[in-house]
Amino acid sequence: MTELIERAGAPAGSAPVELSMQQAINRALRVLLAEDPDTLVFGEDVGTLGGVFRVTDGLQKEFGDRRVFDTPLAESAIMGMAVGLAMNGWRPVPELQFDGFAYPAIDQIVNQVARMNYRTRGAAPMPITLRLPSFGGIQAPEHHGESLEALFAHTPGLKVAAPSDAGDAYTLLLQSVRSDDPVVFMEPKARYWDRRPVQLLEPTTPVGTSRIVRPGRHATLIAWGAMVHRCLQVAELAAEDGVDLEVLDLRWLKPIDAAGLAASVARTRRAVVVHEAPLTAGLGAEVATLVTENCFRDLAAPVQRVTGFDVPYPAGPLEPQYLPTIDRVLLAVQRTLEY
Amino acid sequence: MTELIERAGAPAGSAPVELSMQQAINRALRVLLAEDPDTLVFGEDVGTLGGVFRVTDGLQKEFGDRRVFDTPLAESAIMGMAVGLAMNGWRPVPELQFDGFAYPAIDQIVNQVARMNYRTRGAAPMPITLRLPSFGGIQAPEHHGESLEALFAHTPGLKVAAPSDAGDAYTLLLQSVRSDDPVVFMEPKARYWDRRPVQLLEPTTPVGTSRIVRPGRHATLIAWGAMVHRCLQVAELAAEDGVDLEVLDLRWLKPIDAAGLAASVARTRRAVVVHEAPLTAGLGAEVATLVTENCFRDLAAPVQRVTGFDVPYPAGPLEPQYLPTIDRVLLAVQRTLEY
Amino acid sequence: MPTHEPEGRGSITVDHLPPDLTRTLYRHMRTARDLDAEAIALQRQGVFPAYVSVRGQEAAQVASAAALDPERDFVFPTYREMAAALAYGVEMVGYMATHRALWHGGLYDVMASRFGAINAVVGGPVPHAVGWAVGERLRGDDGVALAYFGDGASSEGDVHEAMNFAGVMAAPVVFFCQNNQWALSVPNHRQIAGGSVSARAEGYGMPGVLVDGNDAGAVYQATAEAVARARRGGGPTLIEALTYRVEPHSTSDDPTRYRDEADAERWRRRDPLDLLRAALIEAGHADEDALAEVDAAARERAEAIRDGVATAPEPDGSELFTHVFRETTDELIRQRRVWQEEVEL
Amino acid sequence: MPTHEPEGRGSITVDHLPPDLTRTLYRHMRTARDLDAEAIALQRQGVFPAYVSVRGQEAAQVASAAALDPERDFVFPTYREMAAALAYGVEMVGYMATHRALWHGGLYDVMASRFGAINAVVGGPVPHAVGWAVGERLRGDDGVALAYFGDGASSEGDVHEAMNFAGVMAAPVVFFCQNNQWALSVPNHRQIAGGSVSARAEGYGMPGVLVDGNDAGAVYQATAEAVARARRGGGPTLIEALTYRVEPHSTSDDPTRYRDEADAERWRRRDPLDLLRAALIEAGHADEDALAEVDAAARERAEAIRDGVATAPEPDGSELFTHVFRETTDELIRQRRVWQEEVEL
Ligand SMILES: Cc1ncc(C[n+]2csc(CCOP(=O)(O)OP(=O)(O)O)c2C)c(N)n1
Ligand SMILES: Cc1ncc(C[n+]2csc(CCOP(=O)(O)OP(=O)(O)O)c2C)c(N)n1
Ligand SMILES: [Mg+2]
Ligand SMILES: [Mg+2]
Repeated sequence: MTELIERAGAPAGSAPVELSMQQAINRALRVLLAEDPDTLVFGEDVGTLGGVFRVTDGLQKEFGDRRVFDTPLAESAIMGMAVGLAMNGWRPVPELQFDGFAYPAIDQIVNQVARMNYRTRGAAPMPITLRLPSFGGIQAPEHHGESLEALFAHTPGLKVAAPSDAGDAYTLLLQSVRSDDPVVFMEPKARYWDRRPVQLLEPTTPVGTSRIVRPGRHATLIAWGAMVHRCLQVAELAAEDGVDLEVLDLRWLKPIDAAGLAASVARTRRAVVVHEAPLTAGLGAEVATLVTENCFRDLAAPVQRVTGFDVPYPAGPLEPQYLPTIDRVLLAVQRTLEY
Repeated sequence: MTELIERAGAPAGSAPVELSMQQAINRALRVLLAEDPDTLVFGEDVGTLGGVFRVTDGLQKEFGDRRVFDTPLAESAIMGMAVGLAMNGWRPVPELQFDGFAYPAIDQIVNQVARMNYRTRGAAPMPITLRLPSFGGIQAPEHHGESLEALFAHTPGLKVAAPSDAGDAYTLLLQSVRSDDPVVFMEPKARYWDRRPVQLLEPTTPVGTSRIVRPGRHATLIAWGAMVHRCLQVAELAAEDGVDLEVLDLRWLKPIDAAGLAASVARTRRAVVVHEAPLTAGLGAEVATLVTENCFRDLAAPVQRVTGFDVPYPAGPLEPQYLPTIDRVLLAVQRTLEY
Repeated sequence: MPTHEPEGRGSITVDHLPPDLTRTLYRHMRTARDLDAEAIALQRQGVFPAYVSVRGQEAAQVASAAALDPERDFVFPTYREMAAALAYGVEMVGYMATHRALWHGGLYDVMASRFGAINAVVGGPVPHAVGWAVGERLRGDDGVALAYFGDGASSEGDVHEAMNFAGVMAAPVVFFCQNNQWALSVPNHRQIAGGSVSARAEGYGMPGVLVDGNDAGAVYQATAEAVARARRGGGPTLIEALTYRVEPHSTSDDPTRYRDEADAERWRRRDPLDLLRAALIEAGHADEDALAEVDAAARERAEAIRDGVATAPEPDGSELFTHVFRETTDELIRQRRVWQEEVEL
Repeated sequence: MPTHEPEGRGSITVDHLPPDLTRTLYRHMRTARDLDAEAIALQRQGVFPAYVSVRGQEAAQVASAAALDPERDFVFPTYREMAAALAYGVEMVGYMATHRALWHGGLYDVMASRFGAINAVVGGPVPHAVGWAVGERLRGDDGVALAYFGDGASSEGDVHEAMNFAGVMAAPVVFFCQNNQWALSVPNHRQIAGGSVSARAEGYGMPGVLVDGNDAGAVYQATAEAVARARRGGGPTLIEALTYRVEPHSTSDDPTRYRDEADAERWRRRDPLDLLRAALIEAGHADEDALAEVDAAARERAEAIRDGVATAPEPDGSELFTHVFRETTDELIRQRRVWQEEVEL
């Protein structure tokens, strides 16, 4: 199911516009609010302020404070309210302000949102998309740089998306909100301000489709969110040394595109998975295991993991030493090539 | 660091006593409360009632309602209170009544308990042991059969233990509570009532030591909690067909005994990891990845995973079909042998 | 601080209510009582793995549910609202199926019943009621959400967050606390700071009502007022119905470990069904003969439900995979094949 | 329902307090004010990635912290308690280090200071205060815990759970809410059902006190009473100090997007430092000359702290691994090697 970046959406009618990811997500929310009067956007500071990252900027003005509204400061109630709204026929798009503040809402997310369709045998679906500014890299205060994807991916009943650039954020958000299943939409904060010409494309590939953002022959780098950009940097450096790296943007962290992973690694015979979350029991283990299960005979080396360390997310000057650096990824590439 | 079951503790002075796991844990709590006046046991219904599984039975009578007490029904406050008690020099041993009701406390566990030592650069250690009746197999109501080990193991700053039998539960609990690091102690509910002669042994091996509960040559079954017993059943059946399976009881789910895993699989060249939690991003992925990283050249087949399905934990009659069955494990053994 | 002694110890009155309503209340309470007894028997016979009794709480549940309109309102229950479900018109074989562990949330149609799935997370469904109610106001409709919860649940953060949200958003929701004085083994005085759940209401700027939970007429009245206020845009109300859990917490529980059974006995004597029966006769709403007929019909219905649930088919194992998502995934299809492979062994 | 208009708009009095105390309050408030300005400047210079100002809240913080005994009590702060830390005697270079992002919890010694680590989880540390206080009573000691939190935090479930625990266990804790009327962009009326945080206290059976948060004398008095009550076994108190966040939420915030700056201006004119200065002179506790000396000393200290934090060394990368556990693990040792390997590239 893997596709090349050029085919990530269609129709490619519209001309590219220069947008940051934060603006592209804002555009997607506008489209969604306009196309479906049942769609609601709410959370802490998303209304009047337009969100701490301005992702919801202008939405309240455009769609009114019935459709876009601020809530009191309580994450569990925000997600609990989303459940009740969904049961009353709405399509909630709540935001939790930062990754680390999803924890107070985990009970509602895991025990309620993820299970209500199952519990009611399909009578009460949960077409909820939780927008969660995620991951690190912006030297923010504590709890503002966390990577919760392993937890969400492990939770039956949730789907999980994590875009890596502005265009794909637009397309994936359309797809997530229109889905009748609950989706955790993890927005890489570190890429919010990255401006580039993007095409605003409708989703055309199924939920769970990864994409090759750089084809290559010698090894596959697998990543999501901001680490895709890092892997592209690595690939460029490696190319200078004649090492031709493929970069696979997973996009969907649940369901995972096992077939897409296998197709790439079957060709390259080597894989490095890169993520910001701590190593142990991170999603990299799942990716490595899937790749190994499907490409056991093809693999020339064990899948390498380059991840955050098993330590709490650190403050400012230590952050760049915690996150997978270009050097660490290059070392892993070298290890897999020399294995 | 792996050891044979006979060497799981020492001194083996005391004669074996016939005990259920629930009684063995009760014994351990008695020892701990008696040896350290700073140790406190608290939670929902642990005092007067003695716990819904009677694990804390008689403790309040013996140690008084200052040392062993009931709290109001609020999991987050229970763990938050544990943090404050630890900062005031106590050694808290809170219970959360069931695995699924740890979710309301996850914020305190992840954002506070696990980080306080780090945040304070060692000034405020958290010698907290969270006792959590865990896993399924008892046909209980919803949220009473969950396996949260992947979440805990992924959380920097936590250690995680999961005993598989009465004797080891005793030893591991002594070790956990005496540790100055926070430990999540996952008690397999399905084994609570399993009575057998046990030796009550002091811990002698370091935190993070696994054990071989059945030596074998043809493949290693890796499990924890109630699934160890299941694997032993599988091994006995397989033995009838001349297949000699090793069973490794992980015991510590964080830190994981990577060396012990590697030593076993280097010998058997084949591994099957078995757990109750859903497949995707379960701890089985970490175990499989560690084994593959360390035994890549030795492995004759990809590590097989036999796990719960990626579905919410089901009710009564579906439970046995959700949990790894003997047949499913046997099929996996066959797959790895025939690979 | 309201006292927790049962008020109006002697008798209750239903003079303020129409006779057909009070007879209906009686019928539901009687049926619930019988069904409760059947359920306990089924548990003893091993048909139910466990059961949570509603005995003694029938007035609190039936009279509150009866004050709602099942055509436009919505109920968010916990795991102990059998009598409310019955009064609200939920299909009861499907409801009781949860106690046979056939399906966690129950097998009734949650959306058609306008009665949420049985929910085992103490406090968890309370914010759902607020969300539903907010959604109702956003659409300009006039339905009211009612959330049941216990005295123990009042300690959970979710209940506080929900009440605050409801207050700020003036949501049409009734927070209905059945204070049965026990949260498993923990009594009110070790659970509720200040001693009263309804006293919390003022801090959220909403009316708080403490009502005798064993007085069906009083419960009906209090709930009807709260529902009417919510319906006309007056916002949320917190009702605390003071009652008593005369049975063990569940069939797995042994209350002799933590309470004096004399206390329970005192409350058993103040049985809500007896009180209502006497009040019906006193008010001339029914005579002994008419009630005997109702009793017989109730018994029959309870037995029919019992038989229905005892013989209901077990769900097929494939249902493990059917309801996880609206749009399933390749991975789940693959796992279903793994499951199938084993079934076919 | 208490009004949210600043009370005693004109002036305040400190006649009820000893002169050395009021001079100390002034000194701390003045120092905090100067340090706050230095911090904002450091942020503009790029030395701090961000900063959260305490301007306008100095009376609420300094006077409440001053009512505690740093030898036996314990403070549980949020991320906006710089003035409280200063008044309580925390080593301020270590405190301010958090704003340079040198270490999340701050670099002061939490246990020696008896002032908890800076905590960014809104509401999260409030139950810690209760646990600490319960522990104090269990040991038979007489320390009091004080938890700071904001108006926004009052919506979090943890704050409710903590208050309920404290009430049930009669824990010696003071819940100190600085109601600065804004939780980032959300004003009180969309945050607090019922309009007042202190009004919640009654529902937990504890005293609730609404105090003018810009009146240092009143804050001191209210806190001292609450601390004394807690110390003598009288249980918890909830204090709401009404003040105003005259600055943006943080240096990253743009309040023009959500509030009328005229409102902030009105509160800026009711500056707690000006009020206290006037009251000191009025009460004869100090004259202009003495205050000028204090002002100069405050400025000097603020500058010294600023210089200290601006030049403090960055932690070594190896500290990533040092404090995760008391007893480290093989896996962490291995990961530290991976880190080292890269450093040595
Ligand atoms: C969040 C959560 N914590 C713990 C439990 C376990 N538990 C089930 S019922 C119960 C007591 C509930 O008491 P109350 O709210 O008064 O309801 P009642 O059982 O009296 O109807 C407990 C602790 C649970 N189901 N959910
Ligand atoms: C649990 C949690 N949710 C969200 C945030 C993001 N956040 C930081 S400060 C803030 C507003 C807090 O308002 P208040 O409690 O009134 O404190 P103040 O900033 O006014 O001092 C928010 C929403 C957080 N830090 N923690
Ligand atoms: Mg109760
Ligand atoms: Mg505020």
